[in-house]
Amino acid sequence: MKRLLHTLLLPAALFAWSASAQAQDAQTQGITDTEVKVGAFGPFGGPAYLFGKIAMNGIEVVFDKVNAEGGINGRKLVLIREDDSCRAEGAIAAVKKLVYDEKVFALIGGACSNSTLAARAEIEKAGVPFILNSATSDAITTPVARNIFTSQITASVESRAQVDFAIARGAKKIAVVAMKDAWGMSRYTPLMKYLDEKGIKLVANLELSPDASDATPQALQLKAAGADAVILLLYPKPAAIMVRDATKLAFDPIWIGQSTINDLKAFNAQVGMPGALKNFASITSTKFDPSDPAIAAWNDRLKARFPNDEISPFNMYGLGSAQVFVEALKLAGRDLTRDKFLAALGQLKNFKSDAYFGPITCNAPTDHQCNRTPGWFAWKDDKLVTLD
Amino acid sequence: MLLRLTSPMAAGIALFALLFAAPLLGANEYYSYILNLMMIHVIVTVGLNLVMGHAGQLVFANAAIFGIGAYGTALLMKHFGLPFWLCLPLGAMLAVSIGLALVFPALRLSGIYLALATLAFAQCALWVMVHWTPVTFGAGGFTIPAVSFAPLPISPDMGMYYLAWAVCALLVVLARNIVRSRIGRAFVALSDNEISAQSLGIDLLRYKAAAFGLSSLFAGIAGGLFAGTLRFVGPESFDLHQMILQLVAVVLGGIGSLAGSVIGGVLIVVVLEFTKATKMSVEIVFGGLLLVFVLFAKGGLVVFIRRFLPSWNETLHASPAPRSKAP
Amino acid sequence: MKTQDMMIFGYLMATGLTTGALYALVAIGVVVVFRATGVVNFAHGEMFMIGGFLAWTAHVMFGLPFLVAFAAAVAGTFVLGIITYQTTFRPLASTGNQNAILLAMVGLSFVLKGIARDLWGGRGDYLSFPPLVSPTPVDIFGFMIMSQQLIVLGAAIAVMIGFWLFFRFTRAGKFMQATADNTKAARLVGLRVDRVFMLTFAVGAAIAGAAATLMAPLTLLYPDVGFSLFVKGFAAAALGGLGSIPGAIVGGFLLGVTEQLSANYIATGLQEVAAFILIFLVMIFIPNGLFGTAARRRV
Amino acid sequence: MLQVEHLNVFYGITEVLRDVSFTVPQGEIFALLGGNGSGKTTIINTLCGLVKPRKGSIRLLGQDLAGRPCDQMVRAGLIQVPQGREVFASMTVRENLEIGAATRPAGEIAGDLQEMYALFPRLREKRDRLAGALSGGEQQQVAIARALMGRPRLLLMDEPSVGLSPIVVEGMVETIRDLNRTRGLTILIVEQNVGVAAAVASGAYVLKDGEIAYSGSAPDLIGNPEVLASYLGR
Repeated sequence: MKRLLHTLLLPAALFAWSASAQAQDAQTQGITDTEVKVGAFGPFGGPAYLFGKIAMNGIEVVFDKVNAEGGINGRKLVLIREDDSCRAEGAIAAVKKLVYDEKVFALIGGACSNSTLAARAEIEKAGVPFILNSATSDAITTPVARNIFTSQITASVESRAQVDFAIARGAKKIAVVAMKDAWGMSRYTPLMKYLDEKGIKLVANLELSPDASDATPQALQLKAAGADAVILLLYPKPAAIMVRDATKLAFDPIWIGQSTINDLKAFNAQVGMPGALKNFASITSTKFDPSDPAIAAWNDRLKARFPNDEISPFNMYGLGSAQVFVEALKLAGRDLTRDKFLAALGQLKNFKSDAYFGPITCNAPTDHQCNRTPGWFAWKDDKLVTLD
Repeated sequence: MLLRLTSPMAAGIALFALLFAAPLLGANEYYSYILNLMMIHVIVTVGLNLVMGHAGQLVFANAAIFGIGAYGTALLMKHFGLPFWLCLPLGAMLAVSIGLALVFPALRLSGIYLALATLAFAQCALWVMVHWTPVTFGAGGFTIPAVSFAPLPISPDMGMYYLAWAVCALLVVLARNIVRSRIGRAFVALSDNEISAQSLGIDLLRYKAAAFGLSSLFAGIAGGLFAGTLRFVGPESFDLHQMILQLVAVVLGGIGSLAGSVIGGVLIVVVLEFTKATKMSVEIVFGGLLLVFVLFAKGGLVVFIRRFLPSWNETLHASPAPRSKAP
Repeated sequence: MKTQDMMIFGYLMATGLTTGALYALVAIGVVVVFRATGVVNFAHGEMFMIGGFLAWTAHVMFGLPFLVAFAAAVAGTFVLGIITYQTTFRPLASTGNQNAILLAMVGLSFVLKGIARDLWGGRGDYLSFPPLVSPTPVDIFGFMIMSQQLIVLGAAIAVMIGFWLFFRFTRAGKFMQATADNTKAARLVGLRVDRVFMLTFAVGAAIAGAAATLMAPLTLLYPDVGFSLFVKGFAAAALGGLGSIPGAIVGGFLLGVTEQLSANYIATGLQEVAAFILIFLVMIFIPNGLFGTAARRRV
Repeated sequence: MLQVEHLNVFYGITEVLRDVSFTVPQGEIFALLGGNGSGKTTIINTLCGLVKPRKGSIRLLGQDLAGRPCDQMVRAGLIQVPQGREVFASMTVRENLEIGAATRPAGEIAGDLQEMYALFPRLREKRDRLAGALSGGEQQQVAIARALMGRPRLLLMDEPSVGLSPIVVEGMVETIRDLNRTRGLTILIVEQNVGVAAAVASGAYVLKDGEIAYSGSAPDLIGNPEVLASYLGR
């Protein structure tokens, strides 16, 4: 029995020893004089690959450009990608692999809210700097973890902006149509909270499945409730069906989308009804649509590097976060450690990237949500226009 | 106690010895985590094989039962602040009670009907996880605190690892004894032919309940360990992807083989990591494995092992031809 | 208020019937295969999905006329049905092990989904398919109905009639029916039963391909569309007794209407789960479907 | 007409027919008799291709057909009227008959159909009824007519009297004789009902445990109490 106890305690003792050894290396893990290893995790396939693989392509072209220009302080940036399949167990595995096996210096990524949230404890424990670039759930960055920052607009910022937009447009009867999946709930909860704060009572609070091919009941209920503004917590496909079926009933309130509906040209085609988008506005965290000449140079790099992947607004998610990373790395200086990097990142002020709509400002240690400026897009005369 | 040191058993002991030693021999946290997932999948696969292989009942709800075990365990911790060691068995009991409810369709249905009815049940269970927000925290899932193993001086991760190790070893031994017992033989009779099984005096209700209860117990415990290891529970962990993972594990190792279940449980985790690392499509790899093994290697990998290791003397209980009865 | 309630009910019924027609088409494909072979083609949804993508490729990518796209989808899924038969049913049928056949089909369905994702998945999350007719809704007795929905309803009925004629008047149709009725006797009169089974799988899949092309403008296309439609189709088929084509049609309409009504009058969240609840309840309590075995008579 | 030589059939590892040889001459009715499990049905099923023999030959008009699949046997002219009728229950009488001609070009069917109606007037009356809704005797007529639609050279009948009332059996015996007499059809009939066999057959074989135990003319054989006692269990 005594021996058994010893055998049981041995691994614990060893583990404690190895953990302390790790802590010493951790500060400079993944750094040599010539390179910095950076890990990215997100889905490579499946419905959410846009937030994973496509965003990573954006990171990659920024790193390529930096490397072509000689790197940062003489160090080339090496991106190591891991597939998390958008699943909790996958994200934990990916993070552990990147941190303990690949021994990266920092992480960029996090595509799906649930899987990234699941990996948060692991990231926090490992102390590895992490810049979140796609998932919008607030729970990943609040409460604040010392080493976790986001360069993406969070769900609560967007939800508040949606409500404010409705009020600013004079809406009196606001309704919500939401998906009740992980993504939808991460927005729905802060939205309800904010509506409560504002004392706004919804005239209709409806659900639509991501797989829905019909939204007539929802459209009828919205119309019956006389909603003048409808907040959509929906992916583009159900949103398109919602707008289509409402238009069919000659019901056209102010539609208020959010950042997943960021390709309004494709969205207009999915709705497939002329004029359906005349009262439609959507949030964007990025500045440009893919066809904008202002980012032509980046698009050319993307096309050259990833000829098989289409240029997408989601490339911008990776691009912006990578630029934030590069900026913080520059500021952290030559004698790079994780602490120095985190300090530099935490003090970013008004950093203007090529991708994000607004500037990036991190207020460490109280607030690690560094992007608070949503932009508004609309579709006018077959063109994307920015609203003020 | 007399142990006949047969080949599958020797291999099993060696495997568990290796699993015990792996963290001591310097497996980093990533590998420990992967090994931990392996042990959890071994438990699930052994349980699923009892009902699917030995008793010949095609159940597509096992991923959901696994999820119910995880939710049960984690929700009890979250809502009532109960300790993990208490929540794990309670969560498993919840999984068993819901798994037992599936006996009633199973008494009337078999084959394709049972498979699709249980698949529908699984999707309903997922829907409840997503929509019963006040209790399940909805689609966004929820986190639970790290499981403390105080007063043992062992980190939560290592604690979960060795807990999974001990539970897995225990359940594999339990399954071995069940397979060799009267219950195990009754399962096989059931899978061969329900009507003749009845005429042999086998009580259908009791043994189907035993098969479903046992597989749910295994899945429920595995779910609790899964929740404790991940410290996060969300509905998408228990969807169709999880279902095909479990089906592949059973078929890959060998339908109706305990050793095969252990092999299958270990291998799917390896294959999954390999697939992701090589950027292959998880769907094509796992769907393809299922298709290829069902078509060309019906007995699974244990058949190959038996061919090359004459001392591999496990009796297989693959049901030869469970025909679907009309509903 | 009364008239508005009537109005809402009318809309729900109209939409329920159009989506129901689609479910019925999917269900017919499931039933055709089930009647002949006694197995449910688990990969049926993937036939639908790939049919839709084939039509999209022909119509949107290559700009071919809609009818050509329709033919391409039907032909493509016909071949896919043969592949399904060859890879799952034929090698395992002689063992009589239905569990193995079903597992093989589950495997195949994942493989097809993965292939579709590789081929068509990397173009954004959903592909849109332009409607065939003017997107302006038409006014029928005061109801605004999308022309596309009317087209779907009409085309679905046309496809149903087409298949009825096929089974009623063609030799191939009768051979399929005879094989479904009594496989041993079919063999004894000299039918090549394996060929008939293959044809059955192919025809079942082709129906899915036709349905997909009609529905693509309404459902939009993505690799996961197959499973959810398979579930709807299977629920409709189960409701009708699995072995009956009229049962499948009625089941499809019932499911379409039930979804709409439960979404409107109970909770919108029920829309996605109604089919599953229905399957579970029908399988347990009325496994012979609403029409019992009596409905197993002819198509 | 039909020559079967050294036929061996196995189910798995069990030998169910051992070195069976027999002949059926053109234009005759022969009977295969035997108790349960003697292998009668296996012979019929081997003749029509449902079961593959391991060894031996099946010659119809000199052509060896052993091991061919069902459809080729039917095309060659070996057509079975199965035990228990096995009609297509959910299809009409007419459709049943049409499918009986599955191996023949569609254009040739109409004449044969009229011929069948002439042969079985009941079937004309009930041609649009579902076969499953007919009486046992009528179903037996459907089964026979369906087999005839395939234009058999040798008609195989597996226990045609099972499950039918004595009066119906009598009518059926008449039909069988009639088919033989007026159309010159060669028939091999498997029976447990010795009376039926005696009434129609000219020659007979008795099977026991998968072997031909006795052969001879039907009246001889059936008049022989020893044969009846030892082989047919009477």
